[in-house]
Amino acid sequence: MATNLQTPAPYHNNFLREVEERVEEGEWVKMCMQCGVCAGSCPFGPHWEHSPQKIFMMIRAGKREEVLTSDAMWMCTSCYNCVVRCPRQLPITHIMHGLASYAHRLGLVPKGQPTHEFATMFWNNLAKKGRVNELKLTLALYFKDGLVAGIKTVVLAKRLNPMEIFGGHAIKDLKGFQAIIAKAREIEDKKQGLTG
Amino acid sequence: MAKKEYAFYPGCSSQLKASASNYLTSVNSMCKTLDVKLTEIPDWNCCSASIGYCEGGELPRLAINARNFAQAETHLPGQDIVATCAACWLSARETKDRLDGSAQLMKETNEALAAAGLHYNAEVEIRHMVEVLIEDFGYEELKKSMKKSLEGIKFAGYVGCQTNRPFGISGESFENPLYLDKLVETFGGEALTKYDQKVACCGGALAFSEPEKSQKQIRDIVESAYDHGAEMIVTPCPLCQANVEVYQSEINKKQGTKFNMPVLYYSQLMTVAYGGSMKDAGLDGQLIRAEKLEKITAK
Amino acid sequence: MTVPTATSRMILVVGGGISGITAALEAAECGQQVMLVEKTPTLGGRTSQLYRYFPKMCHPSCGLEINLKRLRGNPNVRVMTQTEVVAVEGKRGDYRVSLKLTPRYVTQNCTACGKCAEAVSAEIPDAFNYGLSRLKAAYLPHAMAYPQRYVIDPSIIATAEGQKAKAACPVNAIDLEMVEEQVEVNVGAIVWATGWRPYDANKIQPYGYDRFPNVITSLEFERLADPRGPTGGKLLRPSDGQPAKNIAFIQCAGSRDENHLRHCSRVCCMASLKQTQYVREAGGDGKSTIYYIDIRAIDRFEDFYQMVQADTTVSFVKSKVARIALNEANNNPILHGVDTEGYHRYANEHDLVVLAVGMEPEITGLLANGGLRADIVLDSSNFIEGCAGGALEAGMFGAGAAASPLDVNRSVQSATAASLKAIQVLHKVASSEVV
Amino acid sequence: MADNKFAAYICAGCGIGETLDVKSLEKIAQKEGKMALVKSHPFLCSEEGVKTIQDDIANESVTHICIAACSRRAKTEAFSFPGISTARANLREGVLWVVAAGAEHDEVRQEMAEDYVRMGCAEVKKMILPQGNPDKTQAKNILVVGGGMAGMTSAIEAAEAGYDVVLVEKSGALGGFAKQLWKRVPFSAPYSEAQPTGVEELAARVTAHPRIKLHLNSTLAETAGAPGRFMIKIAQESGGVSDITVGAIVQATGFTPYDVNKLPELGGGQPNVVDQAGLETLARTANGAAIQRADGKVVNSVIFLQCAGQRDDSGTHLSYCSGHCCATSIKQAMYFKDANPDVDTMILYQDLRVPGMGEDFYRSAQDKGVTFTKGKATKVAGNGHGCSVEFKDLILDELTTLNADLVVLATGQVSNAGVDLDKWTEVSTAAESGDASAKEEQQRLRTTSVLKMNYRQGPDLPQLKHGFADSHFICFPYETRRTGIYAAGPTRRPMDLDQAITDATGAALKAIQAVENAAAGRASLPRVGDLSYPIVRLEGCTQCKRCTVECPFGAIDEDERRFPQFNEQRCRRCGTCMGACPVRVISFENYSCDTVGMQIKAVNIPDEDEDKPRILILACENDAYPALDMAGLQRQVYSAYVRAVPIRCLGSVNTIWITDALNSGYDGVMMMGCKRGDDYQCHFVKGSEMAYYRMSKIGDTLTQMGLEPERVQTLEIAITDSVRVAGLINDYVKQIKEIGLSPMKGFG
Repeated sequence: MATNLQTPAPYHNNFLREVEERVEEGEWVKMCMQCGVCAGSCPFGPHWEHSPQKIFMMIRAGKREEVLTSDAMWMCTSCYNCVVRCPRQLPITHIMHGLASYAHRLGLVPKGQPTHEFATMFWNNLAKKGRVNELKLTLALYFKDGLVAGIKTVVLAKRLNPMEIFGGHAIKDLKGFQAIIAKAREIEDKKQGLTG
Repeated sequence: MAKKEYAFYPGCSSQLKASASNYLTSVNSMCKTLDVKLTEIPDWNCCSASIGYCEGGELPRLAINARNFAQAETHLPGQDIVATCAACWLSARETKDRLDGSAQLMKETNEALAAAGLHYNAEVEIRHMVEVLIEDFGYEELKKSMKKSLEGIKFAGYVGCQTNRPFGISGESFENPLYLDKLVETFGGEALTKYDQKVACCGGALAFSEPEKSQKQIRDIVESAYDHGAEMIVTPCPLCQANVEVYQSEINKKQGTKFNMPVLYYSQLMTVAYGGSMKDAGLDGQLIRAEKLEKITAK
Repeated sequence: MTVPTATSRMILVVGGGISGITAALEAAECGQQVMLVEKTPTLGGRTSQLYRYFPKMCHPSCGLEINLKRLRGNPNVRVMTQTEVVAVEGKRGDYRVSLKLTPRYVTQNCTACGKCAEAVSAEIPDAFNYGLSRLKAAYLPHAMAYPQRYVIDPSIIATAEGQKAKAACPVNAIDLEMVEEQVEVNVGAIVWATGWRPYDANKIQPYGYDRFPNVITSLEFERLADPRGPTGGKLLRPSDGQPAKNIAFIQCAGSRDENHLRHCSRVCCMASLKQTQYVREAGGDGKSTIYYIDIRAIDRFEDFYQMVQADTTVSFVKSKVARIALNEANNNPILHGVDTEGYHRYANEHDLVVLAVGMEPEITGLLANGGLRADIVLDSSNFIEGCAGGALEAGMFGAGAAASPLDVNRSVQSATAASLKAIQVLHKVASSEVV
Repeated sequence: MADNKFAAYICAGCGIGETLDVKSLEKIAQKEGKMALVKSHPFLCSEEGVKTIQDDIANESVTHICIAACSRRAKTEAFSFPGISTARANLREGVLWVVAAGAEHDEVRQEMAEDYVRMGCAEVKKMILPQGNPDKTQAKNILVVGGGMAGMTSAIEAAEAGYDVVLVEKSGALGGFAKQLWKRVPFSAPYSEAQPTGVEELAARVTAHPRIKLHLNSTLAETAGAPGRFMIKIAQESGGVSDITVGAIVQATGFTPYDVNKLPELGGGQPNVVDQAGLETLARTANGAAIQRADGKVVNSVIFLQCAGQRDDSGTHLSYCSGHCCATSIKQAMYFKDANPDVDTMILYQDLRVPGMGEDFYRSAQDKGVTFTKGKATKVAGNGHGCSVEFKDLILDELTTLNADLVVLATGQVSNAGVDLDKWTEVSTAAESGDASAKEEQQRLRTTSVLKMNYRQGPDLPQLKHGFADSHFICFPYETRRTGIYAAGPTRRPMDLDQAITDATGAALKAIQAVENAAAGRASLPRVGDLSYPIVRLEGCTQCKRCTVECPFGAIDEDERRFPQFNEQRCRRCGTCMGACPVRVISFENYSCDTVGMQIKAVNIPDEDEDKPRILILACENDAYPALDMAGLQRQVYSAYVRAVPIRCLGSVNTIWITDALNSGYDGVMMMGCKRGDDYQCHFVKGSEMAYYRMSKIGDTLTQMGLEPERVQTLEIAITDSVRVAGLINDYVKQIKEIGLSPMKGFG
């Protein structure tokens, strides 16, 4: 199909189409009836500029730039309140995740979006060894922006072993694990038309 | 009753030497009493939690979860996968639902798994430890092995998000699930009847990236527990446990509160009720000591 | 009790609410023989529990009085209360219907003098007031109950209370030996007018109907407004009996929601608009706020909507309320949500919340006891669409709120139409007129 | 009436025997009530009690009975004696249950009971057993005006029930508006796709039906007569006129879409702007392929503007909502999507109104990719290639302008109900007073009439609101103000096809009922089955025309000498004419100036010094009287000084009753009727209204009699007012005592 990604006409369907085809669970966006229950259910609601229901309306209105650079989806705590209350049973959490991921792939995420950075780091951390090394993750964050996340106390509580920093948890078939990710990525990129 | 066997998916935080290792310890003691055999899924990998979406996208996330299923199917045939971590359980349940519901995704996922010579046959069931306790045993059955009562301790049953939504424990409501309260009462403890933060989100997913915002959540959760007269918080989720426990001191520092509310796992309560030692229950791993529970172990 | 003999030239109407009464009377006044069965002890149904109608603010009991007068004056209708359909066999023009008659323990002799109620001390929840009040276990269902005859609640039959009631009756109208009966009748056509029931508000967990005392349903609110209701017509909070001054009406409580009812229940918007006028008329400084997705005030009801919009005591918020929290200090519900028109977040405290609960077809009984046959077609919300095999073959018809979520006016139209359909069946069977 | 035999039966049950002196009640019935036979019974409604009455009827040839027991609303089955005139004296709900307990009230309680026995006897003395309207009608066939979906449905449904039908259609073919549709919205599960209209199939069945006679290219030239004997002139386009007689009429003349040219601000009249009807035409032409504009361009983007010229509070356009338009636009948007999913289809709405299962249809459209925007269009302008629509997005809270190839305006339904009778009355009054231009206007109006009735009250059905010929009553959607004539479909109320079909089926039943009632000489709603009818002594008539003017149902015409001509089959037995008649020549067999007047006179008025006021209550039998009954049922206590008489309607109250009452020494009169005004609740339309009007005139009479105006009260009492009514009575008694007792006592 000939969707023009650059200049979506207002209230015409091309951006909605783009979302339906390229964003996880994006085909649900059209089913929203603007009741606003998601907006009212989000614990971080007070902090973002666009509620999910508003994001969906913006998508229909063809506001591509504003949607993909919005901080809304980065505020999702995956609490699923919106999902269980939505009268149309939209998988809102996943749509928000999907939009975030899509914005990331297009490089449209505002610089320094903290959740974006943490999320990326988290994935890289797990992709490296197949499991998340909490200590490395937090220390990395520590050096990044001086966050003191009570991590020392956890160490003191002997629940985290500092020796983890050298080596630590890893899966045996790392090669296979990474091959799976690579293959999955390859298929998904093809689907999203992001190859080449 | 006959031994029950499950394919165990501990997850990154519950594995040995990780932040929720005390969860693992208490689960193991609890299972010992209940004669439950947990066998770790060989070479299991991270579920990518709910934060993995950004770089992980859709299919890679599904694929790495499916890898665990494939491993379980091959090495522990016929056994349900049991997760103790809410995030692991949720990611796995979601993956299973999505794959079972979409031939297309199933095909693509198996294409990816093939890269490591694996295949997912959609046979395995995904369950949370709490489901095992409630569905495979039931409160009455669980009570049978009780040695010590938790009498005289007021618990705030903090269910949080991910064991509760979107799937939840069957028969429970999203807004007012009662299973933690029922567990507490089963073992003689007192559960708060009114606890308005019961299903509030602790903001765990954004604890690092949006500390102020998530700490606001945590403050409400702890405050309400105090307001309603709780002495301890009990939870089924390692993320909730870690966040709510770890950040109290920081909130105290920043906001001058005097929080010192122990946050425990249901499995720790049960281990104590089953007569386990402080160590068995992983109470030694608490940042905020649960003295009242420790006393009971000493009895 | 004596059971009238039915013939295949007779129409059976199931359900004694306004749709059933209408279907029965319209046919009877065309000269047809009709049997009207109702499972509760009185005719009247849901409409008799409403205080007023939109948009005229007139009184349902006024229409009930006229209908009961029509009924008393018409020998063509035989009314059987406390009677349920348990099985239907046969075909169009010749149905054999099994009826279950549950005992009232009171005979035709009853003069409604009330002596039994005076004698009895046991109380039961008053179903007519949705349990908001209690009444004696020997009771008249409500002021306009038809038949005007007392009922002895089964709970006291085998007890000393039952004996007290029996002893108190001056005309020996109480028979504690009555037992359940099953009878079979032969009818030519059946009109299902089993009506609706309010959606179970407990299932709408975010609104805490089961947890918060001052969250009630729109049906309960009707009883509060009724001078003959539990509060003598005063709008009082259940928690402390204080007058409610700042009332929230939440639309689509269960309706338009795939977690509950797929359909729109049609009447709720108008019902809430009407109820804001109860608040205004209650005087004082009562205020109403309506939380809605779309206000569905169709045809000339729009005038009523515009009138309410102009009412300074009423405000509108375009929002599906996300959840209700409780102010534990004063039991006030706190509504959390977002006004989607321009996106404004709110946490509004009200002293009473009225849930405009949706309509469910009242057919569970039929489904359970096999009264509803496989050849009756239901839609995705279980409303009765009609018979399988097409309209021309049909001998059974849905009417009123059992057939679709309808307001009273449209229910009556639907019942009148169903009545003619039933008459056609008898006509064709009788005259073998084929068209 | 030599062979009349009167009997009174006094029940001692329900505590009457314990509380009242039944013996003295018997005496009163005998001596004052002049009853030939008087019996009391401990339990009159019992089988055995009823049998005593039946035996007396059989063996003692009793013809008239007065039953002194419970309210006339209770035990009706037990106390119904076919062929016997029966009056009820309300001792239980009316005395026992409302008068305060205790010995100190024994005297007044007994007096009250005695008066009710006197009244019952007095009433039955004057009652005549209604024989039913002697001129029984024959016609049982039904005329349906209008051959659209509703009209065809009424016709086929009546025919299928075995009644002959005459169907008159103005145009040359059946089908009406529905014929213009490409498809219709779904009526049944799964409510997801537009459906074929089925209009051809129905038209074929109607045409083929042996019981249906078709008159195409025809209209009505005149409607005369009454139910069971309507005389109709059918005028063919060709000029011919045929006369037929029918029993009842269904008017299903449909609607006209609101004129888009009245909506220039929304582009009405511009080439690339159509209304929903216009879009249907385009869709029919496309026949399932891509929809093209009139200029042949294939439409790639379309915007539907809901509520175009509707829900308008400015007074410029239609103020109401036509109900079907949201679903219709959804259906039409599907036309585009089904032909080509890439077409941009947007529906701009303020409230999306798809009640019931329409919600599934809405979901289905969203699933097909139809987008919905909550907003309000402010301007539609044509531009080179299409239209630009300026609107406010209410969710995003911003003004936007966007382009589309085509704009569809969802305009409303305007009823084809015919002449507005208010206008008609205005014009014809002017015409009667000789205004020439008014005469012309009257002629012009008459040509726009649908039914061309020769009724005094005008040529068409009364319109309720916004030009629709709807019923005023929630419980009784077919309660027409022109007996035997029923509106169906969008003529009655804005509606979609599904509702129109249901409505038309119901209307067919009511028409059938009307012919059966007329044939049996019975009344229809609300006094169903009433066999009494107004009888007028023309020799006494002064041709004042009040009865003809005030009849709410247009039942009374005037002959050339201006005498009233009663059309009994049109009559609803409310008695408004009886109340209106200054010379009291109108009466019913069982309800007359006498039956009520004698009750009033029968009451024993104590001397002034006894300080026992007597207050007459005239209570509407449908609301106020039941309210009084229920006050009793709830054991509300009210004064024993009142005497209540149930009346058919406040409109039937003849001022003579009031003046007689006051003359004979009553201290006050309470008239209790229904709510009046726009939301009137009177089932005889303006009974309450009339009473207020008439009482406003009685003031002078009162002052002439030297009485205070407060001595006559007119009240609105709802059936739910059982508590309130007791309070009102007690307050009024207090007020009367303050004013002082009537000086008229002893003169009456």
